[in-house]
Amino acid sequence: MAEEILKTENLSKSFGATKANKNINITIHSGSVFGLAGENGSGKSTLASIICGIQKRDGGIIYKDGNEYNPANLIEANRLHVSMVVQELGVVGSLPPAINMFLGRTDEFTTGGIVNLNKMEEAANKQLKKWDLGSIPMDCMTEELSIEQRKILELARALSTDPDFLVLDEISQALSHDRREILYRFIKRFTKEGKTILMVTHDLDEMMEICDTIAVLRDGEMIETKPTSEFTINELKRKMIGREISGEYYRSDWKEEYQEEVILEVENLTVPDQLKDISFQLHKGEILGVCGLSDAGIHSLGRALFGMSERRTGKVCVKTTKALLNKPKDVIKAGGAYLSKDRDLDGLMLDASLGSNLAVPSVSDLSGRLGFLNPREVKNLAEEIKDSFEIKATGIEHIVKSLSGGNRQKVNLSRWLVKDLKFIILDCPTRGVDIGVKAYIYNILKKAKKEGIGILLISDELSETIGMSDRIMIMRDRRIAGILSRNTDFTEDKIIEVML
Amino acid sequence: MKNFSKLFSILLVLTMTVLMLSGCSGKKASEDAQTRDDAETTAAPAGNQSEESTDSDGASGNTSGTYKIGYNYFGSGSYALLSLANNSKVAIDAFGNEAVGMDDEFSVEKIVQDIENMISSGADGLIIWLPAESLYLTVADICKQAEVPFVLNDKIPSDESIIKELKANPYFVGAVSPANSVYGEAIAQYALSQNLKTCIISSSGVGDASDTPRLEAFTKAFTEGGGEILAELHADAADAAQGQLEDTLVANPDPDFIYGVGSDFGIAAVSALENAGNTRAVVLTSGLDKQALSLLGNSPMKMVNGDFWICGMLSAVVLQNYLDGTPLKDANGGPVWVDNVMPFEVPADKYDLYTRFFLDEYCYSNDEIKQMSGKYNPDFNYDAFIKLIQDQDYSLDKRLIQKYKESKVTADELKAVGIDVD
Amino acid sequence: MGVKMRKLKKQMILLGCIGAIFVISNMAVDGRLLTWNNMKIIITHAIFPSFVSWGMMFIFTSGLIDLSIGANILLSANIGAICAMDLGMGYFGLIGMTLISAVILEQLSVNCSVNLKIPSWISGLGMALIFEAILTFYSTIRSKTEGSSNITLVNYREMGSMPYMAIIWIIGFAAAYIIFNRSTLGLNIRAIGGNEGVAKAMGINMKKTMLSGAVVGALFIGMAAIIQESYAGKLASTSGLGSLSTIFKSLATVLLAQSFERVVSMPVGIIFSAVFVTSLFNVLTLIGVPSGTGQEMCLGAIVILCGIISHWRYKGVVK
Amino acid sequence: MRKKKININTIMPFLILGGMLIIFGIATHGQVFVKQNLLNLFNQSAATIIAGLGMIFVASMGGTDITHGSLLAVAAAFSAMAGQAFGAGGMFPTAILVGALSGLFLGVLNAKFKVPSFMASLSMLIALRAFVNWLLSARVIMVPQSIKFIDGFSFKLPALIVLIIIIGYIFKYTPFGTYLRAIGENENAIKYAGINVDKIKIVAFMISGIMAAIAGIFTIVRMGGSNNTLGNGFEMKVMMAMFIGGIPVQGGMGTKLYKLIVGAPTIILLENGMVLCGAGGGVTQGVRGVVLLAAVYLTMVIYSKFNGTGGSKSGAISKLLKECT
Repeated sequence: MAEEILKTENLSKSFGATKANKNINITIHSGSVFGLAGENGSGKSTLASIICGIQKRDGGIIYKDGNEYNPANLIEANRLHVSMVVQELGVVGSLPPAINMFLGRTDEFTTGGIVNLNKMEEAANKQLKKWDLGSIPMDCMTEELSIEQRKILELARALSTDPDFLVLDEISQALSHDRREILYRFIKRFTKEGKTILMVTHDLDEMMEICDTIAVLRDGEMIETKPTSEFTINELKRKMIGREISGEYYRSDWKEEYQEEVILEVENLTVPDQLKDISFQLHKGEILGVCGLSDAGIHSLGRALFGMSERRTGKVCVKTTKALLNKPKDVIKAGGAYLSKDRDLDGLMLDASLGSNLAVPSVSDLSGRLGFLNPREVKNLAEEIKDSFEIKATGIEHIVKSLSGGNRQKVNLSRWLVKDLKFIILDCPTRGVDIGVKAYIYNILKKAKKEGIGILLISDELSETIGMSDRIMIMRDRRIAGILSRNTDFTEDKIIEVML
Repeated sequence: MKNFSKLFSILLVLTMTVLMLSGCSGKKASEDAQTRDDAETTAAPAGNQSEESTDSDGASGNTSGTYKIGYNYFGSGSYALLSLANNSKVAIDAFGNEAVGMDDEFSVEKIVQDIENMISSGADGLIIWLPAESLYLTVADICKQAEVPFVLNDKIPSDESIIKELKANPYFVGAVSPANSVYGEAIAQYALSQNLKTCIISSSGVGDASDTPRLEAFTKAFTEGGGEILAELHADAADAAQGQLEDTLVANPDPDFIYGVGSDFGIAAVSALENAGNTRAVVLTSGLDKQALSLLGNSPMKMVNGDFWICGMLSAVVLQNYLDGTPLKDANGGPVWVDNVMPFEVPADKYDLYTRFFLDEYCYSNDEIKQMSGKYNPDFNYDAFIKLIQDQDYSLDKRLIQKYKESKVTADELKAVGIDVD
Repeated sequence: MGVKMRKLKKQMILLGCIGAIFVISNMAVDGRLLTWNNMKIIITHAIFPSFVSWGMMFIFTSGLIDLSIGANILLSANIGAICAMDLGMGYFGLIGMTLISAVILEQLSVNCSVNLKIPSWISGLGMALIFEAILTFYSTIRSKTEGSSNITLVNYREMGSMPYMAIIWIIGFAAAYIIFNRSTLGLNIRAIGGNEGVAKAMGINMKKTMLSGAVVGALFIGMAAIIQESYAGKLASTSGLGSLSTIFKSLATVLLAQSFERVVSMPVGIIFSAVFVTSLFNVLTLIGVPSGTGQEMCLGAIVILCGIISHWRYKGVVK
Repeated sequence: MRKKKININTIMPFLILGGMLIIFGIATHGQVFVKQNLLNLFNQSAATIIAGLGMIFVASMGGTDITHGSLLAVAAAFSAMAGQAFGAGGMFPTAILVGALSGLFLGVLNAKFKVPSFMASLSMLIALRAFVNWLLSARVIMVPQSIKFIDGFSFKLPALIVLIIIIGYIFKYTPFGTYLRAIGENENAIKYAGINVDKIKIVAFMISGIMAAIAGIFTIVRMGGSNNTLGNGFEMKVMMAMFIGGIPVQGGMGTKLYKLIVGAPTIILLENGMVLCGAGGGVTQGVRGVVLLAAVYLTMVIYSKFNGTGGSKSGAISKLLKECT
């Protein structure tokens, strides 16, 4: 076993009344990948950010390389060779990538107060090449990069401080299958050089695959730490939520079943350089999974169906009523709904109260003559949703921003399901959501399926699509590459084979 | 953060002090509110009587101590508007009254608002400046309802029906306004006499209350006299005007002269000509701005005329006479109506004397002003007042002669500028 | 590389458009536009808005929309002139005091927003009212005693006359460009404007950056005040937020530049926009469009037009 | 905790107004409360409130509409002309038409062509003022005496109340109002809820324009006629009324109608009170500035006390400037 690189003793941190970390003791050995597992709000992100000096600890000691370590902020942590890719931090869109990579440290490139951009770009490219993270165009504004490129940029930014201890907080969820491969390759090389990675992720399969040691946190307490080899995934889940997942997690049955009636009919749907000639049918009570590589256009499909993308050609209509769905409001009128991939950006009003968030989709239904909208009815509706979907909040006045990711997603989903839907388009519904809520959402979907709602489940997580769908529609470079049935063998390899 | 919060709290304290200070004056105001009533009971009937019985009421007006007199000015920044206001203030102070000046912030709504507020604050009389024809009756009604006497200062309506209604209003004391048109004409005459045929006009915002009549009169007189107007410019501020002039001088490179309606624009014209390297064109302007005058002679600035905004003072005098119970009445008992206060010219050589007697000290001393009230000077009445205006007693020359009598200036000094006192 | 080419192409198009517009309008006014003398005039008029806009750039970019800038210019210019003339401090008074007071005033208003958490443009309005009030006091008194409502700068006016003005302009541009694009301060300001969270996490001291950004901005604003005071000799006080109209042109300039930021970087864009706006007025005057009415209408139309062009097929939220 | 915060935030505008009343009540020895003066206060704040009733629709979306000053003048001019041509009956339709058109134009610019509302309305402010200068120059158009009754208390108060009720209803008790505030919070959320955001935006701008125009009528009736300087700096007055009432600059759910209705008299009272105190000229303006800052500061302090966060940046504008890039 290599020597200890980082060690915490009785690390503790509390926000107001809630204890985020209680006497955490972990020991991380250099050259290893250390996984932090836990539900949202279990305190893993807090722990990670304390280690990186983003947050101050209340008590306890941290040792790095044997001597005490107490960084005031991320910058100081960087100086001590600790770095982090912060979850959902992002980049400055209005600055070039190179500057983003060295933001806050631009002085290093100044000569006589003037920043030398070329020098900076060289350094940036060197950085990318060094860990072969793939190249990123440097002569543009960062906002022109794709989301994944930006995430990679963030990784490079973290690496540019030359850390020997790197924290990755939920990095992979933004990445598609193939870019994840790049990430894993990088991790291997990084650790081979005797450097260490602290990994925080919701994707347990991923965790089992790449972590050497896994520590499980629950409600800010360290439940167990042991080598991955000694964990089984179920044990891990059990440890995380402290109970056996009630019933099955994914679907238990392995056969394709839905009613004959077609709800949604799509014929040669095409969006210039996004989708090519997509045709399929969504049946009543069917869960139709959609997966593909990053540039396969699965997310564009969602937008296009909802009528959000411009210059769309082809036909999307409700089979029974023959109603064409060209604009979002058509979709809504036809009893459809769409949850975009980016919950916080496109779904929720973060600074607004839970109540107003829950009410938004239904206000038009609630309004009576002269468009009168009775505040009491609105309130009741919100209360009803909150209770029936077990959204954990102090009340409907609770500001959504302060809810956990899981609960936010519940809000986002539940407010649509209370309307009598015919079909719903879900784009990565369990992105950044912890096991508990994940299971809950899957149960909701199953229930919806039983009620005969057609569900289009777009997802980056193969296991999810496999676990839930009746049919899986696999996309490759903007076309449908094939549709697999749940009856026939529904294996990861087979799907990937179609993907590539 | 800390230190700044301190600074901020200081600012807050400052507000409070201002409020408290004004609180004291508020007290005065309320006292006046009581005194006001009897001031009116004495003044109002006096207003309705004909000009014979003055002295008796004069005594009763005397008893009611000082008055609170409100005056308004359209906005800060323009020397013309401010001087007008200041002249009113000088007169009000000279009679030992309390003066309240209102800045209307260049908004007509605020004029009405300010007038209402001044009335609420217990003003005994108002000196009102109105930029728009529409406002006269509105304001007149407000004053009538509040039973507060008012004079119109500098601006008067042209519409006959409005004038008639005004004169019928028992609280309308009088109106004193310059012959704004004469300004324009005077300039036009001068230009034509100098054989200046083509001109560029630079003036303030479109439809400005004081510039427009001058502009129209000038245009009329000048074009009829065979002159040609190359361009007419409007700018909110003098610095903007300079830019416009420079642009225009490209379009019309060779005008005979530039008419700066209002002194600021005259000054701007001078610098514009400098920048354009134009040495031929001359500048004529209205408004006795010290800066404009100082340019006389040693620059393209050839002529400056104005009436020193004396109306501000005269209108205050009219109001004072009313309040003192010695109202000025025309032959048929109507209120004062003067619309011909003539401008006078200040040539380069009289510049020093002008600054000495009109700026360093005011053209009328407090005593002289006091003498313009029937209360202090039984001989002062409507005719005397009208005479004063017709003789242009306020003009530079007349004042200089007066100052000579007070031996503030020697005969030689006056000779030097061509005034013969013997 | 492709991105660079696209950008270059855009820039070429922009330049082409401006050039074309100039040539066409030059024909329209039969050749009086593109004369050396007229260009000189246009440049002269473009310098003040350029400086104001550069100042705004450093303040606005970090999210502080300060509407007190107009009042700031008027007040500090008058202070400078008083020091130069009445207190006989000469050029030092004019330059030094104007800059100093500009910085102080700007700090007052920006601090209100940064430290007291007052939304910046409310604090801007409040401060504008206060600055104007101070100036009004002064000019009311002055008009009594001095025979003129605002001080006139008689001497020390070289900075408002041509060769010097242009030199200052070029220096100002160089400074603005370097500080905005090539200095840590500038980059940090832009980072804050772009994404506060990241800026914080990357250890950028928000408060310090914003305040020092305001200092730099204030220096440019101060320069603008000096130039205008020297050029016009006199900046009249206003009341009732009239000072806002002093910066309308500059505001339009900044907004234009902002709309073309994807094509050329702000400092350059500002030069283009400033020249564009001023030559617009110049051309209209040459054509004979009346000022105070026609010209302002055209300005409004043009700004809106540029707004439309620059946001053509723009995706995303616009407030 | 949360409940408490709501209360404080709710009563804050009232506290400020009350405090002001007390101070001036003392300073002016009760003159403020004289019947005539109270009437003045009402008359003076009426137009501001009416215009605010419109502006709040745009403000709640986080947008900006500063056309009001000039639009008021244009609408006033046209309606006065109509008044002379067709008598009193012609005034309101004309004004409303003018307001609606201007609003429509602005709305389309903002919603369809994605021109930031601050940029667009600033340009409109300049252009419309120029237009009215061209239209009227020094000319004054008197309103027919027959319409003067509008200025009477007995008409104005009911009219104002009716307007408030109508607007209040639209703003608070219809899906439209909800969507407006929601747009202020997160425009995308509403787009993805399948709601036609553009339409809502345009309508909001139109309402804003219409109310400005109506305010214009109430103003000229008061002024006796229209001239080209009418409504100078009016838009800023309305905004101050909203800000001092505590309406968030970035719009959103915190936008409440009563805040405006309390804020307008506060600003007016400030001017009125200072005059009654015998302070003239610049003083009033200076104090107005300080009090504006103080009021907003207090609101902010209270807010952040119970919420921990205070928006140091001007949401709407800084956002829009970013959108400009």
